[in-house]
Amino acid sequence: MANVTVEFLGGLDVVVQKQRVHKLHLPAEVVSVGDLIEYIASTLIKNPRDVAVFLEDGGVRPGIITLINDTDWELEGQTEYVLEDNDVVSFTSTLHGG
Amino acid sequence: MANVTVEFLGGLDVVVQKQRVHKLHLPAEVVSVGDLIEYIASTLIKNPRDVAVFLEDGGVRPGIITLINDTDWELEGQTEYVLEDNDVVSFTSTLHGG
Amino acid sequence: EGVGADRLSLPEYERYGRQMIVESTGGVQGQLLLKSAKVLVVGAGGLGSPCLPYLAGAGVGTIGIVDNDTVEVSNLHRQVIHDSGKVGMLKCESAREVLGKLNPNVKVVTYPVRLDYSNAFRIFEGYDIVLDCTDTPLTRYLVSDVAVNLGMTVVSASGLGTEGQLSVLNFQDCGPCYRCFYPTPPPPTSVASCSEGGVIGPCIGIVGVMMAVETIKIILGVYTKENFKPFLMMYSGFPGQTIRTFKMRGRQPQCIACGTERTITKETIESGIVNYNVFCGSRNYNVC
Amino acid sequence: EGVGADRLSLPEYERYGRQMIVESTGGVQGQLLLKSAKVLVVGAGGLGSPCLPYLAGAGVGTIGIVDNDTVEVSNLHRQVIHDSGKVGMLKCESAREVLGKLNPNVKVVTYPVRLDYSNAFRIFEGYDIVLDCTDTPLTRYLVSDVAVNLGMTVVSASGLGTEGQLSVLNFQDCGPCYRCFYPTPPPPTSVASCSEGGVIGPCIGIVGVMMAVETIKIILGVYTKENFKPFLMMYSGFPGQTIRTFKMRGRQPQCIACGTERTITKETIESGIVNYNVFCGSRNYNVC
Ligand SMILES: [Zn+2]
Ligand SMILES: [Zn+2]
Repeated sequence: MANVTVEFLGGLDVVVQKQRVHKLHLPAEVVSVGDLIEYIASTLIKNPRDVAVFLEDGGVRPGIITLINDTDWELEGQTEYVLEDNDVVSFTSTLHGG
Repeated sequence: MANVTVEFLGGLDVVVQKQRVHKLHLPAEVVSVGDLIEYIASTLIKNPRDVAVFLEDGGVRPGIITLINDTDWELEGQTEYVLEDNDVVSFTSTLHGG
Repeated sequence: EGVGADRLSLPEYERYGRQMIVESTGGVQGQLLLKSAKVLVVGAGGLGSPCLPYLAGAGVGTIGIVDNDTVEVSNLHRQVIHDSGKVGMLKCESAREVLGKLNPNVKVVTYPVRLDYSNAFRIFEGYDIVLDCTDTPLTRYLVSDVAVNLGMTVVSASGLGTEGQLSVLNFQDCGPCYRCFYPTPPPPTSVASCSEGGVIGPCIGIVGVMMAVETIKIILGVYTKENFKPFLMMYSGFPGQTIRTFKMRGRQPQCIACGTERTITKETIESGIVNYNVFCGSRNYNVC
Repeated sequence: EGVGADRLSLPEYERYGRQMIVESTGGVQGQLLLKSAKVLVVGAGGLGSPCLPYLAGAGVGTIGIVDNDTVEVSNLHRQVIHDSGKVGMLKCESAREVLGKLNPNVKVVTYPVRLDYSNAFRIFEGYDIVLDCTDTPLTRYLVSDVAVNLGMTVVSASGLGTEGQLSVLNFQDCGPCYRCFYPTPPPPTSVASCSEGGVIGPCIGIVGVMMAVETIKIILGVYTKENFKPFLMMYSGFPGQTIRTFKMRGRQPQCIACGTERTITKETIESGIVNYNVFCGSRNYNVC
């Protein structure tokens, strides 16, 4: 039911048709950020091979930072965080180039 | 009654004790941005000589850009704009250094 | 390394390869746009210093530099294209030397003159884009007015202390100009109280490099008449580093430079009827 | 120009005057802090190139540069401290030459070696701050681990394409370290799909100059144990230029590098027990 914005930064947009920002109207069963991650893997990522770029062992792949309203999800309850209307969830790959 | 944030950028904070951001709880008679400008001149600016840095002929001095919620006030009705709770009004001097 | 303007040599592919593979540059076509671009940079100081090497490095084909100042030791904390051995040398020549070594494919033209109403048209003509890296309101109005008359896009920036501002003006001859934003010049007396503000080198440096990013975007066609929205970016370095983007007014119909009934024309500028000296108070304008 | 570290000579006043009058620098006291600061920069590439001249220009007293790479033509669109005449030269020596000319007051020390577990402590010791301008996860973990063991603050940044990231790590030996943010190294195989991403010169350039701003703030004491909040800044150059600042986790008690039961120590690093080669897959990591 929540309307949330999901962003894929740091080159991670390759897994979602190069579209960095997605405005989603979530179905009722997507309640937490954990649910959202499953929803992204099953719905937003079209190419099954790309799922491994985003997920590892069911969780967000190491090297990807997850942010809820510009705050590290570690400070917000990680997967347990309950989504609210207008939340912005961002995933960013760590860049290594220098 | 409105709670607004007022910012003085681009060196303009010199007129308000070097404090860039002021969170104001406005009295009821301050309704429009025009009222706010008078309020700033009469209340926030402590040194009367500094008023001339901020105002000229009763209006905001040329060279100062006024923004309402990060948008040029020319697009928002200038002095006529009616303030709402949580509005951010920013004044920025034009910089010339290069 | 060079070949004609319509193709790239093997050494050019090698030199620009790492930027050509970035999707937003448009690959070979984008590189050819850069190669045929003519960019005029007015001022080789705190903004021009960090901007110029990135324009040359990216392969902008022709770069003009206008500056009649000479290098001083007190410039070097921020004007890092120059060096202590070049104190007393013209800044435009100092910069030309650096760019020539960085990328010999780039044609660098220098103008060791003070830009004024009588020489601006002659200098600007033939360039596509002008970068305003100057430090007085006088030149800012002049650069904008001449660019409007020649239909050139302006990347205009400034910096002081720990802050900077950047705008793209007269974009494709339909965006707002400097006078649309600032129809009335600031009174010289109003800025006295914060004179001698000084500047942190890398703070103005970031704004200079941001100018290079905007210029490259303009050349590559990232901005179009359809998607361009007038803006003013504001960088702050302290206490946290931020860029804020303000949405700005469009071209103003009543603007005397770009509006429907213009009075600022090549003729009125060159004949001295437009009085730029009104901005030339005795005050130091590098302030607020 | 130089005098002792506890005062400024007249030529130094002249050179730094325009930055000393900026209130946030703290005037003479701030300039003396810069003069006595010892900053180590690991990597003289896309980030180090624009950062180094501003550190030298500002008067950072001692600058170390670690890089065993040599200049290539394909670097020059973004590594603008070098030039075409220096192709084949060690990047650290090329940079030293430029800094020496820019500001002869600065002591520049070069380390033409590849940073690894066996030499890192020897190189880092004696410096106050280390700037991570490297381009592989291996070195990022190593720089952070060694800095934590020596109690040094790290300014860590990276860039690719049109984006960049910047963070201050192990701030005053109480902020989070690289392993607090990234406890598990990324699997080499996961980043294959966007290999060979390329980079826009001024985009990574801005991030490099931002590193100089952060370093100067750390030296000047703008950040304190009381006001410092862990952050990750993210710069994007296209389509609009933005800096976003993400609020990040603090130091993690369970972190194996900086936590309460550390296993990453000088001994385990130098003996090779900490296996940094796990990050050394065959994949190109300069990617996403
Ligand atoms: Zn206009
Ligand atoms: Zn840690």
